[in-house]
Amino acid sequence: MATDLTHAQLLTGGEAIVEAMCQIDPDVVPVYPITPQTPIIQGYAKAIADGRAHGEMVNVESEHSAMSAAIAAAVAGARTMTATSSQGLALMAEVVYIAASMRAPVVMTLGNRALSGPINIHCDHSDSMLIRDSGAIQLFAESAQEAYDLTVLAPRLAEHPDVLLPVIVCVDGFTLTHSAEPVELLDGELVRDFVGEYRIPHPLLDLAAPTTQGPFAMPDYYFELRRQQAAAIDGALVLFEELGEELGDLTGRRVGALDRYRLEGARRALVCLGSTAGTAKDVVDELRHEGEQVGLLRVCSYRPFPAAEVREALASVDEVIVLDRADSPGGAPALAVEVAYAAGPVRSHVYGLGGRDLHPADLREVFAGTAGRYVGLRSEPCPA
Amino acid sequence: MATDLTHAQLLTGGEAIVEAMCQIDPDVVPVYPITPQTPIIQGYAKAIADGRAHGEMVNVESEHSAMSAAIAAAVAGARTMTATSSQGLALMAEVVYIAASMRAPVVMTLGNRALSGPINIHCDHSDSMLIRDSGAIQLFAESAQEAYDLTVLAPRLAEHPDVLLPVIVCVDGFTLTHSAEPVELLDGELVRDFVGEYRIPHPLLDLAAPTTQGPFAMPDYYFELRRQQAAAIDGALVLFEELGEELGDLTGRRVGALDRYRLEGARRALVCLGSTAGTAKDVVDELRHEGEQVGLLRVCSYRPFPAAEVREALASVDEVIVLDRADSPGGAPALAVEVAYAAGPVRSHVYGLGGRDLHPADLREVFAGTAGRYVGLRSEPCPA
Amino acid sequence: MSRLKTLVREEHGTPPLRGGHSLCQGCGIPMVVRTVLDSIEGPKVVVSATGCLEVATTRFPTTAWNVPWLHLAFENAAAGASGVEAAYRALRRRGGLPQDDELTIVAFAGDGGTYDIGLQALSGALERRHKFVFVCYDNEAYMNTGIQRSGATPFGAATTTSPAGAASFGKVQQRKDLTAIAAAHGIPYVAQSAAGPHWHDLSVKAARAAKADGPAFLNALADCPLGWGHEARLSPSIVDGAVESCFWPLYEVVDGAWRLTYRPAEKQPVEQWLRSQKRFAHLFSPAAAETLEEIQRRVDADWDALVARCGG
Amino acid sequence: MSRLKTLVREEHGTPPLRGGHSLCQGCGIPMVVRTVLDSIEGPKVVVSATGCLEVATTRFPTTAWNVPWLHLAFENAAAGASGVEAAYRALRRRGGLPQDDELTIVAFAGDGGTYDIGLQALSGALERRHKFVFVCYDNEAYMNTGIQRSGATPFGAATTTSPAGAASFGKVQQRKDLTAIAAAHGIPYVAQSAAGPHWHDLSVKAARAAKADGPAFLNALADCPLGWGHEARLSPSIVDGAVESCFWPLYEVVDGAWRLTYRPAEKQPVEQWLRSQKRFAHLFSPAAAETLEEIQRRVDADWDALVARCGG
Amino acid sequence: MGGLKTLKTWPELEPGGVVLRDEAVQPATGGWRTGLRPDADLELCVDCLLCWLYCPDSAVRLDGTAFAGFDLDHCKGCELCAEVCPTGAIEMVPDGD
Amino acid sequence: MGGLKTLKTWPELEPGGVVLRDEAVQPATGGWRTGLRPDADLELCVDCLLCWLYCPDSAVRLDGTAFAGFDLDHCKGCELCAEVCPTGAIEMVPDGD
Amino acid sequence: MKEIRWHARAGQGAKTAAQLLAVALLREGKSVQAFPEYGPERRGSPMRAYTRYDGRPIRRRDSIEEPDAVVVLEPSLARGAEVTAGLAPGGLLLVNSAEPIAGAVCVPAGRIAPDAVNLVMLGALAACLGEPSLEGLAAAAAEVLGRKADPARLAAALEAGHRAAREERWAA
Amino acid sequence: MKEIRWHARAGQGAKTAAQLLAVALLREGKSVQAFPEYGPERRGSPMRAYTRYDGRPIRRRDSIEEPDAVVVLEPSLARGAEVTAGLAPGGLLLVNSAEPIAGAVCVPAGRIAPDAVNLVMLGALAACLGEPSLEGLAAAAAEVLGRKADPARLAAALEAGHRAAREERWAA
Ligand SMILES: Cc1ncc(C[n+]2csc(CCOP(=O)(O)OP(=O)(O)O)c2C)c(N)n1
Ligand SMILES: Cc1ncc(C[n+]2csc(CCOP(=O)(O)OP(=O)(O)O)c2C)c(N)n1
Ligand code: SF4
Ligand code: SF4
Ligand code: SF4
Ligand code: SF4
Ligand code: SF4
Ligand code: SF4
Ligand SMILES: [Mg+2]
Ligand SMILES: [Mg+2]
Repeated sequence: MATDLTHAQLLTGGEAIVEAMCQIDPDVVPVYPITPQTPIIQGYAKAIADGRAHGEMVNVESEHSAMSAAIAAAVAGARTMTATSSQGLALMAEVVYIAASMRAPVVMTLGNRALSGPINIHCDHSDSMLIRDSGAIQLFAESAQEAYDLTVLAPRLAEHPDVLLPVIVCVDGFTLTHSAEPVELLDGELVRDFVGEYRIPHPLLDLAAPTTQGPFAMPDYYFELRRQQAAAIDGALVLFEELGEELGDLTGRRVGALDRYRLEGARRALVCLGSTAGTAKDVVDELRHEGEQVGLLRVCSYRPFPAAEVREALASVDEVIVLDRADSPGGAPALAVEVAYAAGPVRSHVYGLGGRDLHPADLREVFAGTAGRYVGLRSEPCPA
Repeated sequence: MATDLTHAQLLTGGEAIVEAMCQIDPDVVPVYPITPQTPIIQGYAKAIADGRAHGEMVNVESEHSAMSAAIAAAVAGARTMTATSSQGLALMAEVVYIAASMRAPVVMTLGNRALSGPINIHCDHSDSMLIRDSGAIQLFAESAQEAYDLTVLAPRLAEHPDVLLPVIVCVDGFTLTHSAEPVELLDGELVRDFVGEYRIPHPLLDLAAPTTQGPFAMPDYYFELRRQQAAAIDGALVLFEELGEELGDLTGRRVGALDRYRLEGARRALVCLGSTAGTAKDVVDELRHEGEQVGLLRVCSYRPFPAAEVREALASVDEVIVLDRADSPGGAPALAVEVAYAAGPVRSHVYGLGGRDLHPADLREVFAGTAGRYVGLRSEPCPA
Repeated sequence: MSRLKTLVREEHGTPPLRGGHSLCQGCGIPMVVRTVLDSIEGPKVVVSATGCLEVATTRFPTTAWNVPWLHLAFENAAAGASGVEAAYRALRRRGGLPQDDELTIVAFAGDGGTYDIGLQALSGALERRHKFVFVCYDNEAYMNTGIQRSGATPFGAATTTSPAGAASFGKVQQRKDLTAIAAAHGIPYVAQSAAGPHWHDLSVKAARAAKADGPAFLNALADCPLGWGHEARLSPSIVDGAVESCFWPLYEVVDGAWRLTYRPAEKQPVEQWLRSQKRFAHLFSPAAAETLEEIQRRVDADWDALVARCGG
Repeated sequence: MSRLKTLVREEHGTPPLRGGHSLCQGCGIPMVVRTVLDSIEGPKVVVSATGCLEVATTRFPTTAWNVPWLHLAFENAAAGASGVEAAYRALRRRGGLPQDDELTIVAFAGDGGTYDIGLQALSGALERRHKFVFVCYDNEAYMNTGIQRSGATPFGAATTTSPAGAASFGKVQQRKDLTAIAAAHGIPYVAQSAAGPHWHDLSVKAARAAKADGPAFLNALADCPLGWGHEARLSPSIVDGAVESCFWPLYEVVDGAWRLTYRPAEKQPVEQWLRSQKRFAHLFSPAAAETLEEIQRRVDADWDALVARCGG
Repeated sequence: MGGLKTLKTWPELEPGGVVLRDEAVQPATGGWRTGLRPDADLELCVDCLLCWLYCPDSAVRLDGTAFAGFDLDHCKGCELCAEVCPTGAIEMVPDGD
Repeated sequence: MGGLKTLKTWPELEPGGVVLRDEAVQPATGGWRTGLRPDADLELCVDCLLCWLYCPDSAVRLDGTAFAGFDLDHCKGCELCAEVCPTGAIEMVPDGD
Repeated sequence: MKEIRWHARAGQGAKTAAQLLAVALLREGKSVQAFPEYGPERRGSPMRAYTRYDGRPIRRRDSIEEPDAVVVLEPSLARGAEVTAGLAPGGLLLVNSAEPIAGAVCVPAGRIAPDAVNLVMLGALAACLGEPSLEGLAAAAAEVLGRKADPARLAAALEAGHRAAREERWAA
Repeated sequence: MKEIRWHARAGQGAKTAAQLLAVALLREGKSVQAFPEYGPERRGSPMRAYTRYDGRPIRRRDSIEEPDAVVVLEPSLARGAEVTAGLAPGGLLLVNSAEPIAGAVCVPAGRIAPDAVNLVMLGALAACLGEPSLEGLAAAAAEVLGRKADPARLAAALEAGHRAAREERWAA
């Protein structure tokens, strides 16, 4: 942190996101409560009650309806935001795919939380991974500050005419949503200017030019429409970097697809998502200090996944170590396989499910190669 | 086909599965209709109406309830089967995870169909891929015959005390569910003996030993319970092979985790799931005949994924080519990354979305390296 | 002007749903759709649930819809309508849309998308009091997927998931009374109607629904020749049979007040109506005589209860 | 024997729900759960929806349940109960279970898991006529996640998603009348009751529900001191206030016949009841006077309609 | 599906598969008729428009509020119009004619 | 979470996390009391059992159908029993005593 | 390998005919597949079904785009470009039609047996292909439809078609 | 880096105290984090909150298991093993208690200001840690709670705690 934070506010990630929502001031916000997303929707409800926000908050009866109403509002012509977690995301999974395929630029906060069962309210990334094929953009925040920055950026990315896709800002449940940290907010006016007006090519409510939205497609066209969608998300990568720079000019901070931390000359590199990167940076510093050539690659843009950049970032590394905060029972973990595909042989670990913590000591073992496949689990034998 | 099929029956995959269901005669069958699963549930309903099956068919009001009722029945102590497709699977996704984590040995047919949007009723594997982290076992059939064989085998695998997981038999929609092929059925008595009695360690309806099923787990135990589940599905791999042999002794046919087709001395190998393998085998034969050293690895057990066996099967191959029948917009396709992780650098193609056909000519191009990333798509440029 | 002519005028040459779709010959759905939409003045936006109507009218890249039309999935027509309505309110408030000409949002779903998988989204939207008209075209089964039983399928009807056979007599449960369920939500307008010869009733109700100060629910019986098993050209008389036998009464509930909108001169025996449709054919075996009586008894009881509710 | 003593006897020393759970001090849910279960004779299996009751009684590896208990998720208690019931029927038929001692399957869900996200599964289970008792413990908000508004939250109540503030007066919609909605399903037994001083009414109804020939639905008001904003020890008087003001009438619907089971000697003004809870505190500002009147008007109208429905 | 190649490619499609009413071409469904088509005797017609109201395929043409024949490109030959015509003005006749 | 290491490992758990009632240990919640605990004057008690009925923590002990004191390991001190006792037999007293 | 495409309207029995052909060939030792094509169209709309058979095991599961023979059950469909699409120049076009059609073998199945057009055309097809045997077809029909219909009548329809095609081919 | 753990009952203001400490330290140029711990327990149950601060940027986001100081707002919790778990031998244990407890610094916050136990203990903690300044704490309290409470009263509670702890430490 190069900047002086003395005058920053102490905000939880949830509170910081509420501030961003008030500044963006979306038209429609359909939501259904679930821990750890609740501070966000409650904060937003309070902001409306206090006259600080002016959207239509639609308190739906389930997350399936939350996303359905969000898609409808977005394609109707209204800027739309929502938020959820875990079971909520699972229940709306069907419609998240539909949001992406209908090119509805809905912005959603995901307070990452473990999927049931057993039921658990704490952080892991299994919810994000469930919808990794949905076509929605997923950006992982490392800090409350970044949660704010990404939320401010999200509408621009979502609504760009070449993108028109849902953008999900993934924020580690509790670790970020409920922890207070110093956060610098932009001036509200500045945010409004940055975000601009909501514009989509064919609003349903354009009564003068009737459209049919959500048609049935047979094998003669389905593939083409899916391909178009894939092109849109692939194109979002460059755009994200550009918007990151544009926003960076306002904030003095940088957000981007990858966060390369001390990878110069690194012989071993860790790859991970989200708030764990902060802890990992500390460990990298320590090990570097001890003379070990290690580094970290944090993936912020998990979808679209910057495969070429990952390959290049890891090109001169001897060993790539991927940390997944979600398991794929009977298969290999999601981030690990993605990186393997991008960069060659990797070692994989699973950690942190259901809110289990990851400690510096664990990470030392990971780097040393003495950790089991499941880091933080009791009595997991070391690899042979 | 070594056997003489003259006396086989001409059955669609759907009909063959109905025959298997009548022979297994499950206790409870909660279902909700969706194309292309409908022939299965209609056939089963007719079988009950005709007195050929005796289960409780529960015509629920949505797929979320279908899987919920199925889990409840299975943990209560009743053998339970169900079936779905596409949006149905998406709507029940939340509870498929819960089925696996509660170790409910539900057997389900999945008539593979593309996920919306756009809405489409034809085959691809996006529905299977949506739940690839759920912890449920997924076995892909190549033919109607194999759909029958796997359905007969499924309860044994699901209910094995070391497994206790849902088993999903994946059957390509229309291509297998609605196409008639020769199918040899086992004698009903034989199937009943093979399948045996339903037994689980702690049935909810054991009133003498009250249990609490589906508890809340904090970070102190969640990870352990997930790890246990991962061990169960990993262990299912060997068991599947063993059961495949046991069933093979009755049928004279073989089912197993991998189907290695002319891989001896192959320099290039294709990897895929499901009915496409049949077409690919024809092409392999043709190319071999033309002197090309090619082979095919069909993955039947997609979950658990036989990573070590895949690695070994592809060890001496120069080029591995993976065909995915589902796209991961903004990421790499699911089977490709899985194989990459298992076996080193691969080339990937996406084909067949929304029922688009794959022709021998396409496959020649794939082998030749002249196909685009999306095979079968109009005007997809060739790789540079 | 006669009501029918006002419908014609509302279309001004452009039917909201045009020909070229792939619904069956003689399908009863389009008449419901056009009668409802033509009876509502001003601009309209349609939201559809998955089902025959949706699948058969929007095969990409074609469309049979002349009005703005939205489909998301099977279970969420009411949620989609909620989103459109919220967007409309927000944009109007911000001055982003024309301020005259009140827009009407009409959702169409089959019985499956209303009684069963779409009920929760509907109930939530009614509770939140979004201003929209939800129309269930009730053809008493999941037709799009091949005639499976739904919560609306009548007792005794054979469907592909409640087939008649040696060990069964068709559906074993009574149908859900969805109109009453909607009425229990305390919304300003609820009505039950039918297409065919009762188009006038349907038209009047659609107009009232659109003018209600909040959500309105219309349950319209729509004939499905394929699923019910009869010749397409007999549709009008078969829909009529449902009404004249009091199997499907026509009534409305305005701000909680129940009112019959049609009372058959003479109640027809339900057997007559059943006999006209193959889905009930198995009930005319001697073994099923009791089932037939049971059906008549239930129709009578329900009718009496309804009449009482409507003030006798 | 007095009814209370029969409850004691049904427990024979082992309460279905034991101490050691982590529900709030003075939470109103356990009394509903124990009164219902103790009033039903014979073996019972419980299915719970996600919510305070579930989360706070089953932290792995502990359990507060002495009866077999199942939880799947938030929205599917009724679907889970359907599955258990189907399994029970199938196994009994096959001789796989004892043939005496009819088992009762009881589902518990909060208002969120009943009025809102669990409504569809409930409605479907009622339509299919599974034999089970569904009990909604209605504390009028999503309490487990921190007091968000639900379909059951009364008009005007402040919750964290319908807060009171400069630009708002709490929830703007009326509550869904779920008991009436359940009754519209035409099931054999539906009742509305409350814990606290009306435990006797609840107990009698639970026993009747279990004996019904098909599905039964019980809607029991359960106090939440945290969410309603009052001292725990005042719960009995506050639940009583809801009943005595006719905000929460006690009645039952047996095979379609509506009957009041309690009629307050003198209807208390609802204001008194509202005043006892922080969630309504903002209504006692001068600016909200109209809202208060509106609430009283609505309570009166609903009560009159109910009395009429119950035959005056 | 040999004809597939002549259809539009993905960059040519509207985002999300939105169909613009003004550009969409409706398929002809006249080919669904199985030998019979409706034919009206204008002498008998009283412009009640019941045929218009009932036609599931919006295949009855109007001229203002007067009956103006059938759109045989879309008429599927269901016979409903003939059934409901109060004056018997509509008859089903062999399609070739 | 230093104490985590002493808890069971995954092979020791029942499949699916099923909790066997007969083996489960219930946590003590007596520590939730904030200074006051219920205390009964048996002289005044008429065994009406309303305290038993109302107690959210099943913390009223019975002997057959007679009141038999409190389970202070689980009583959270909510005061409901004292509130509903018709004879005033129950009083909240400082917890230390 | 031989591939047949059937054109009809939904409900006219093309799916059944495609399957009966497959059963009869199966009993003669052939490897077979039979499948219809599905879309959002309903009762009354044109539809297609397919039969594929070979002396060697069939494993491919792609669709049929260049059939060896096309059979049209519904006369009104016979003149569309759809029916000849993909049909090789020398390929067989067999139509239910009382009138002759250029390039097609026409059998007046609607006149021969209005209730069993599909069987008549199936018999005719067998005659044109030279396989399967009439007896085999009759047995297949009895096996599949026997519970619903009189086997003798089924056989008669098949035979009538067989004969008509033989005569027509002679004539041509 | 310094790590503080707060013990209290839900509703006693530990979360607020943890945050106020963080705000005051932030204003003095420190890097800070403040977070509570969440579980299925409800009103009345024991809970914990945490504050972490450092002169250098804090990036780690793991939980705090070996705090440098433990503050107990609820006297009845003071004797449980939970409060000392992970506390290093020389670590600070600061308890709201009118009675002395071995090894602990005790401040009778409940007696000093029953409505503001958390602020009294926060003041006391600052005295023990030597940071942040009382003025800084008062400013933080005014910033965070100023709209709901009288800043002067907040400052008074903080100060009373500060003084009490200073006296107690002298005495010890
Ligand atoms: C979640 C989900 N489940 C199932 C389906 C399959 N499905 C599509 S339409 C339909 C039936 C529709 O029935 P109804 O609503 O009555 O409309 P109808 O077809 O009768 O017009 C079904 C079961 C689906 N599309 N989505
Ligand atoms: C699909 C889904 N959405 C949201 C949640 C989060 N959630 C769990 S319990 C609950 C509220 C429960 O409210 P209610 O049913 O009234 O029970 P109560 O908490 O009041 O006892 C919510 C919103 C969830 N678990 N699953
Ligand atoms: S199946 Fe029935 S409802 Fe569907 S299009 Fe055909 S006639 Fe209409
Ligand atoms: S929040 Fe309310 S309902 Fe939940 S445990 Fe506490 S008192 Fe009971
Ligand atoms: S026959 Fe049917 S489709 Fe044709 S015009 Fe008449 S009503 Fe319309
Ligand atoms: S129904 Fe007959 S009379 Fe009426 S407009 Fe049509 S053709 Fe003319
Ligand atoms: S104080 Fe509360 S918890 Fe304790 S015994 Fe009395 S009622 Fe039960
Ligand atoms: S409430 Fe009072 S009188 Fe009744 S049993 Fe309890 S202590 Fe005795
Ligand atoms: Mg229907
Ligand atoms: Mg509640």
